[in-house]
Amino acid sequence: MSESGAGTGAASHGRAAAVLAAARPAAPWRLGAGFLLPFALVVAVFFLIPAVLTVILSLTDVSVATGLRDFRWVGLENYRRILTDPVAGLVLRNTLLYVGATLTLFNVGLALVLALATAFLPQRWGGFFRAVWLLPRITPSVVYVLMWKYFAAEPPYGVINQVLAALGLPAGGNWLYEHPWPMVIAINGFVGASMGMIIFSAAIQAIPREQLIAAQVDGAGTWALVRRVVLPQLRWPALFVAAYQTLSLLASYEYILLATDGGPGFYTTEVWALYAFHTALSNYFGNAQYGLGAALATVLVVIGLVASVLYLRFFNFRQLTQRPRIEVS
Amino acid sequence: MLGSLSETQRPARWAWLLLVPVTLPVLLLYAWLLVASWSDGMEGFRPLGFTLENWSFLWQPDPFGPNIAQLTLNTLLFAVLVAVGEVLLASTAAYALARLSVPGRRLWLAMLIVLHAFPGITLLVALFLLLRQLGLYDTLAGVVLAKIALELPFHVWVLKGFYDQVSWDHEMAALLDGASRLTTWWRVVLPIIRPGLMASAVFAFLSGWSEFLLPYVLAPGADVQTLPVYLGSLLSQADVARYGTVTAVAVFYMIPVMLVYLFLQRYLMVLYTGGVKR
Amino acid sequence: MRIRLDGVTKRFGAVTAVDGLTLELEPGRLVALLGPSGCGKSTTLYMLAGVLRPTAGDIYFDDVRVNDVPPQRRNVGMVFQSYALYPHMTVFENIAFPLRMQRLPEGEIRRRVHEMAELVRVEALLDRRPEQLSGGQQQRVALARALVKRPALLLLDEPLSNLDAQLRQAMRAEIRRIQRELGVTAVLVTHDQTEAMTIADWVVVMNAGRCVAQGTPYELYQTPPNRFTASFIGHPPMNWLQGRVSGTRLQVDGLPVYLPLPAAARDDEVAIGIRPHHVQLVAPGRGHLDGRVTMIELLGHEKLVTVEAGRSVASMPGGAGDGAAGLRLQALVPADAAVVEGEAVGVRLPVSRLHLFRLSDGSRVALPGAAARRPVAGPVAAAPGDAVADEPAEESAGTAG
Amino acid sequence: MRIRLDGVTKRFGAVTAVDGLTLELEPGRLVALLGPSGCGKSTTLYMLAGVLRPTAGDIYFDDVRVNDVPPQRRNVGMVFQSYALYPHMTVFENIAFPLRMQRLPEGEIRRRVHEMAELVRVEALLDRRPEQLSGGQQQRVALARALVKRPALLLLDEPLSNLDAQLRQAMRAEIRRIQRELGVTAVLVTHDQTEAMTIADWVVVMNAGRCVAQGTPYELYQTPPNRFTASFIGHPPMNWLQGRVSGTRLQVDGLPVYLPLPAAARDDEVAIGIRPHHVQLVAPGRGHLDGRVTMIELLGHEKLVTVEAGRSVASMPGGAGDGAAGLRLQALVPADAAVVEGEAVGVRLPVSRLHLFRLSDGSRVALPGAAARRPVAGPVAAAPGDAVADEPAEESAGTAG
Amino acid sequence: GGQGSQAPAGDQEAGGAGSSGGEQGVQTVTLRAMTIGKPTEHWRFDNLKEAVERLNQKLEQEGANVRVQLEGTHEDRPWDEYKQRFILAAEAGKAPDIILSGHEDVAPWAAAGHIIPLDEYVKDSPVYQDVFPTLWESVTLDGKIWGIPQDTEARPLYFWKSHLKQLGWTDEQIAQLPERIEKGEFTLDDLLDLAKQLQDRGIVPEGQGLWTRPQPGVDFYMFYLAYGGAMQDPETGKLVLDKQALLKEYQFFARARELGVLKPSLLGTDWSIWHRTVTSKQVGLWVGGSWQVAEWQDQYGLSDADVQDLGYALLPAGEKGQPGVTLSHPLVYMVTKYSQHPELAARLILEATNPEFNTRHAVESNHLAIMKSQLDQPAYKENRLLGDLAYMVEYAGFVPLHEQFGNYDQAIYRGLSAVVAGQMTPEQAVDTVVQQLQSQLRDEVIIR
Ligand SMILES: Nc1ncnc2c1ncn2[C@@H]1O[C@H](COP(=O)(O)OP(=O)(O)OP(=O)(O)O)[C@@H](O)[C@H]1O
Ligand SMILES: Nc1ncnc2c1ncn2[C@@H]1O[C@H](COP(=O)(O)OP(=O)(O)OP(=O)(O)O)[C@@H](O)[C@H]1O
Ligand SMILES: [Mg+2]
Ligand SMILES: [Mg+2]
Repeated sequence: MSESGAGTGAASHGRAAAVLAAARPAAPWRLGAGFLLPFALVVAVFFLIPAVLTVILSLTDVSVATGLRDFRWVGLENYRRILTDPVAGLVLRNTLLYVGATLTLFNVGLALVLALATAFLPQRWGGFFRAVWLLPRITPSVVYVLMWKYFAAEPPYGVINQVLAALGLPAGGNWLYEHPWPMVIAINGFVGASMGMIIFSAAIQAIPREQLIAAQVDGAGTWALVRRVVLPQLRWPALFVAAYQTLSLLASYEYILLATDGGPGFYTTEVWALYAFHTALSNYFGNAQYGLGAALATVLVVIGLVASVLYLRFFNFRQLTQRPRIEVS
Repeated sequence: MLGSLSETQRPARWAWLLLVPVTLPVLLLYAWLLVASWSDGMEGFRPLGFTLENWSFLWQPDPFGPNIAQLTLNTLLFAVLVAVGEVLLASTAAYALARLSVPGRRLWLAMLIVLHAFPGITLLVALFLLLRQLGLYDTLAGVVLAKIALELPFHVWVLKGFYDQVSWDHEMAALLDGASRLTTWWRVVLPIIRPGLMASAVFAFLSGWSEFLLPYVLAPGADVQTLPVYLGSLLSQADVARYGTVTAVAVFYMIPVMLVYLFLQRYLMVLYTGGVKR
Repeated sequence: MRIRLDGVTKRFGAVTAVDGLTLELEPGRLVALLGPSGCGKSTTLYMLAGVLRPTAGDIYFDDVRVNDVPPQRRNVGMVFQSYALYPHMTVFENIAFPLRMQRLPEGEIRRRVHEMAELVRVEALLDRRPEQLSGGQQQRVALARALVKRPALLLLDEPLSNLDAQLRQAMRAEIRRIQRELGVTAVLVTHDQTEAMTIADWVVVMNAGRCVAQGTPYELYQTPPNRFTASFIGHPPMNWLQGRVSGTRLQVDGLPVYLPLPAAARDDEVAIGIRPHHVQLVAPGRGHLDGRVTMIELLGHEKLVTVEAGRSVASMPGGAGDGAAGLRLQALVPADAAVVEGEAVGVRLPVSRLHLFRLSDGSRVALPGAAARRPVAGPVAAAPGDAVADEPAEESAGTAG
Repeated sequence: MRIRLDGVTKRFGAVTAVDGLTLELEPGRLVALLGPSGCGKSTTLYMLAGVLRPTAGDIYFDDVRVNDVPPQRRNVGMVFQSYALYPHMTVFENIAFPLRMQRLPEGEIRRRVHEMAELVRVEALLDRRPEQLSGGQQQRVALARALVKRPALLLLDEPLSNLDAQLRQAMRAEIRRIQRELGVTAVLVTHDQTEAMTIADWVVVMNAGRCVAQGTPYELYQTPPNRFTASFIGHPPMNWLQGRVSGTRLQVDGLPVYLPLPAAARDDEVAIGIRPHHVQLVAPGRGHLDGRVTMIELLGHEKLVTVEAGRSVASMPGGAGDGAAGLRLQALVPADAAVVEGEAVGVRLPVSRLHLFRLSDGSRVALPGAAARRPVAGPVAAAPGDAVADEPAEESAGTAG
Repeated sequence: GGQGSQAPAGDQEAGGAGSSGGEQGVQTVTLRAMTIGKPTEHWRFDNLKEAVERLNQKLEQEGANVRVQLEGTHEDRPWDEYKQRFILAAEAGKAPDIILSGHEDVAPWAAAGHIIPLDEYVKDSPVYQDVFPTLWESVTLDGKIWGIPQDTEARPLYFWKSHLKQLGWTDEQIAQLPERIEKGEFTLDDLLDLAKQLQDRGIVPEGQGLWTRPQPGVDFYMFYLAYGGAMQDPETGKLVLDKQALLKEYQFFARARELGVLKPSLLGTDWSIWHRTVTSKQVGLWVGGSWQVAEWQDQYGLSDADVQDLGYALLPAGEKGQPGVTLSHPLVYMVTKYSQHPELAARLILEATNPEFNTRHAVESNHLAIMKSQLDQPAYKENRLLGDLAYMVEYAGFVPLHEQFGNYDQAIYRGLSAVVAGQMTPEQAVDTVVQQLQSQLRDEVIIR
């Protein structure tokens, strides 16, 4: 190919042709592969394989007592145990309540409100509020829950009751005991809101200014601007935050463990992940049953899977992942 | 930013009215924490007495406890490694998934979500089996890689969203200007999505900063015992916890993170626009 | 709506984009804002839209001061230079947006969007998203969006810059028609003078943030009030010479002759402008100066001939050395005129077509009778050439000195 | 570089943006791509740039097939319709970027950037970021960025659309100069025909993704090979009539007369085009048809007069009902011609200025002698009107029927 | 051996013990240990450390050509993480030689093969005779000894003497209460009465007459035991649930709640608030840990006078005539299978197990003696509390050594929470617990 180019063209043309010819049809996959490979490797090895392993382990009776060598295949025994467990239903209901309420009220709802409201403030104040909301996330969970416990505590320790009393309102007892669900949801929600807030804020920032101005000129007030121009462009972040947080919430138990430990009373705030922790993984007394834990986790994954598929449908995943527009490179 | 769209826009009073009440609880929580770290005990907001005792861990290291400075350094190292690793891998992968024609893009993205459904704690044993097999058990590298892997899906998704916002014309222009796709990514696309990178980095750093289970359990011998490990230990046997110290250590622990955030905040919210009609 | 700008200034940090602009726009008029790139046109529109707030000065809509009224309460329609379409909406939704903001019934919205889409010829694209449109298609959608709500004030920032001539003409007519029909005041920013001339009732010429001239298109074209306007308006742009006026005599630097003026003016140094289509090419030696054709550009049915007089002309007494050294003139002649590059030609400058501006401040030297409107007798289809034929009589060139 | 497109097709899903385009661009030429909005011009450029890959067909640079060569190896400079300036870089860095990619020494980069910035007159803006520039300033920076690296192929997608006439002319000349100097092949997309006509060596007219005509600007203007080209090129656009040819006779629908043709053509239904500046306005009753002036648009030194013949003309035998019902013609006359809206006028259609196209396929009906190049005698400055004066002799109108 | 060992580094790590050249011909063996506890419990590690010297002296005397050195950590961690870490290290072959943990871990760890039986090292040692036999029981599984007790504690019933005085009790009556409980003259029902009286007299607020710990823990089994419940079948080693005893336990709590001496929100109260309430004499009677007294003094300002005012006893039995009960949870040292020098490790532990060392640990951290000879230690005797509590070891029961005890515990605790919160009647709660145990443990539990 380069021969013909050099033969026919003038000297300079020949050179250009040679350059072009030397540029062998580029392998478009090369950069993609290079970019994906380290990532794929890390994820596959350190996440995918363990995930698959976990599913496999769920079919065994592996536990501390069996060690990681002497376990037996027990088929679906672990799943049978879950199915016959009289509290599984209750725990599942709790889980749905917990995930649903925390997600809608805080992780997506409040996050959006915060992102929007801070966007409407001067840069400096917006930053201030966002920083404040980031605090719960950077606070060690034990400390964070400790603060809540002090907030919820009965008089004279509890802050909420103290504030209520100062306002002349009737003070109650221990809020964690008397209103376990609102408290559990708030405790998780105040941490969860910051992620959505940051992501939504950045996404709002990315909308070209002129577009927003155009909307104002078109007659859009604040609300219309938000609803019709800003929110629709937050679809990807919203899908992402909703899906991701659903899964995070499904798998999370730490704050509940610390706050109510599933109580008060009979599994009142016990969620699936915490139940898994309690029945299979907590090592306080004796034997952690990894196999059963894996089975409980797998059930959680299945729930998460169903939720994800619904999300992807709902947000029109196909449309959100459009074809690249640069075709040669 | 939305507030200053049009210069004639009146300041958004509703935003204040909304933000102040919902933020108040958080402010109160942390005000309480601050006060508590300097007092003997608390009854509601009322300190029961001022004391420096809680902070004594700074100048009077617990002879049996770990060295705070060393822990802080370890934590920093771990968090930085994790943040750098995550942002690096995620920014490349997300670019490939968002902008390059790689086979199975959608599949990858969907898979990443599904993976996240596994609660971390249940993966511990499997992760252990793997690390042991790879000879990475009890190494800093092993823990960092494991941590990175567990969080990569998150960052890939976040960054993909940002890449999607970049105008194709910018990329095309750079290619035409003689930049390779790699250079284009590095010199043109990355700077444009800098807020996204920063957001990602903040999250990665924060999460690295507060991680303790992985290093503790998977690298028992390596020098990666971190501040949260210490903090956790203060509360381990909760019935004997020294809550005053806990609050003080917590405040101490959060200071650097706050600084990092405030530093990054400047970049976090500045997005480059203009230069293209869209 | 009557719009008044009173000493409006807009600064961005150290940059002054608009500088003490005072203007009054009559209701129902279509006003064109002309000016070089970066002179503050878009900034002015943004202030009218309420997006930018004047740093100083006031803006009145019908005598109401609107400095602080936000855009959404101004009932303004705007086409942005960058289109600013909503990327997440289809073309239909983009156009429908302003109507939805007015909470019109769905049927009404449909009807008006379709009507508008047809008008700007994007009816086949209603389901596409902006990213799937060509530049011109995007611009038309932006136009539709601005017009559909029948605003009280229409702001158009280069609304047609990406359209081909035909489409442009059609759109222009549509804009004009809609604007007339609705009786809205409209401000059009354009770099295209033809556009400005064709559809504007009033033209405002800006430079460096200030208004340097305003008037009807015809006035500004025929009797530009200052040198900037003269050089800015008219295409191809005027040729410029230097000279001096004394009484009724005009001495052009580099020309061996005096030109007689129809009326006396104050003695002064002047800049002399003449439009290319008033420059006549004649046989060498038969014009005011001789030169050589150095470039020919075809412009459809005419061509632009560049003649350099330069050194080929014998050095003249009284001629300023500079001007004489490289005199360069452009003439617009019919496309089929037989001129060839390199050919020697004579150039004639009809004195009635000359525009004189004082060198000191650029203001026009008013000469009664010069470049005034002349009735045309006989068959109406008098070609520009006719004027030339009429004029030699007026010119009695005398030898300079 | 010699560029060849061979049956290039580009589809976006269901939309075919470019449809079997075959072209050959000579090295060193500046080729203008003209066509209505959405006809595939930008898409063609993108394929030349290597950003889009043809769905079918091949692109050759100097006989090397480059379908798969990535943009960065093509040494192409491009001005994007959307500018695509790097928002995070200053103007300086934007312009310097291509040079940095070539790893030139810093001093050299500085020098060339400043040189280029001066050329496009943004030297004062080098430290600003794109968002702080006006539209035209952005466009100039984009131009500088494309030119600075002295590419082998220059692609310009409406590079001047946001500039005022003067600047535009200057830029145009610069582009031309640089392009000539470097000997690069250049492809210019523009909607501005004057631009295309002025600087292009070769014009390609596209419609709906296909090339419908190509040639030198003069050829395309003078003898458009098909109806689409005829109607697209020339500004203001041609007037269109319908009629039929039989031998040497042309019957125009709606006209009571036959027009004699200089040579015989195959009998056929034809579309008849005539450019507005060839339409002559005469006293009522003295032309081929009578009408009334319905609109006058001022275009600088000329004005565009719209005449509607419509029903005021007596119904004619042989005239197609439609054409007769609302005949509408535009004439370009000097700005100072005394025409008033509402006035009755006569219209004359010089037969040598008519363009005939077969209705069936739009192809030109070639008539030796019609609209050919004519030498101009006497003073060079012959006005278009001259032609009219020459012609009445050629026209012997007979009563139709 | 020559100058320096030729053992490859991998071996050192894998074995958890390395050696380095010492004097000519003498090898130094590095043993590693993992211990857990609060800072006050540092002797768990430091006793081992100091025992190194003793051991080395003996080794020298014996003319052995090895010497020992110790590495390791004493950590203050949540138990589950600590154990998780050990287990994984063990699975990776990187376990230390010595691990300290709760005695209940003997069961799973022995089953998994992480630890080795110590009979051959222990049985001949004088230590074997000295340690209370019940404690050996707590580490005996399948007839083998798997660990060496490190400490133990009592979980007494606390009360304020001054409170009782306010009720009109004489000093003598107060002083006799522990004994009456020990002998079974004072039952749980009496306890309820007493709590009620304290409340009714306004000595303590409503709902604070009788408290237990606010979080899960072994304390609650004392009530079960008090009603004659059993937790393990001595023959099969299976877990046992005595429905009757459980019902009685639950009914007791239901009564307490109904009487208003135990507030329904008790379970879940934050520890620090619990401590503060307890130490401010706002609670009448409560079950706590012996080790807590030190902390009350240290953290919650409990004065010496208050300590004097503090009374403690066994938990009363459910029925008259039965002895009082208490539970303890001994911590034990175990030697891992991965130790290359199990004998040295075992000897080191035994060295560390001496009256002097254990006493200083007991005194500093308020734990009870594990050896008879400790009771004669001056330091031990001086400590009134420990002295007073010492007798309890003999009454102490232990939680069973069973792999599934965690689940067993969870079900029972949840049942109790349901009762305390008033969500279920005792009967319902017992039914639920039974169902759950059957589902979770199947034939690993015997329901009686
Ligand atoms: N990504 C896309 N998806 C679908 N259709 C597209 C896409 N890009 C362009 N098109 C369509 O392809 C056709 C050609 O587009 P192109 O941008 O090449 O037009 P153009 O000739 O440059 O027009 P203009 O002068 O208005 O810029 C248009 O009809 C456009 O709507
Ligand atoms: N945000 C800004 N910061 C600094 N300077 C700015 C900013 N916006 C505009 N300018 C400057 O103000 C001047 C006026 O800008 P404007 O956009 O009004 O020009 P324009 O007349 O619309 O030009 P064009 O025809 O090129 O679009 C320009 O010199 C521009 O560089
Ligand atoms: Mg502008
Ligand atoms: Mg285009």
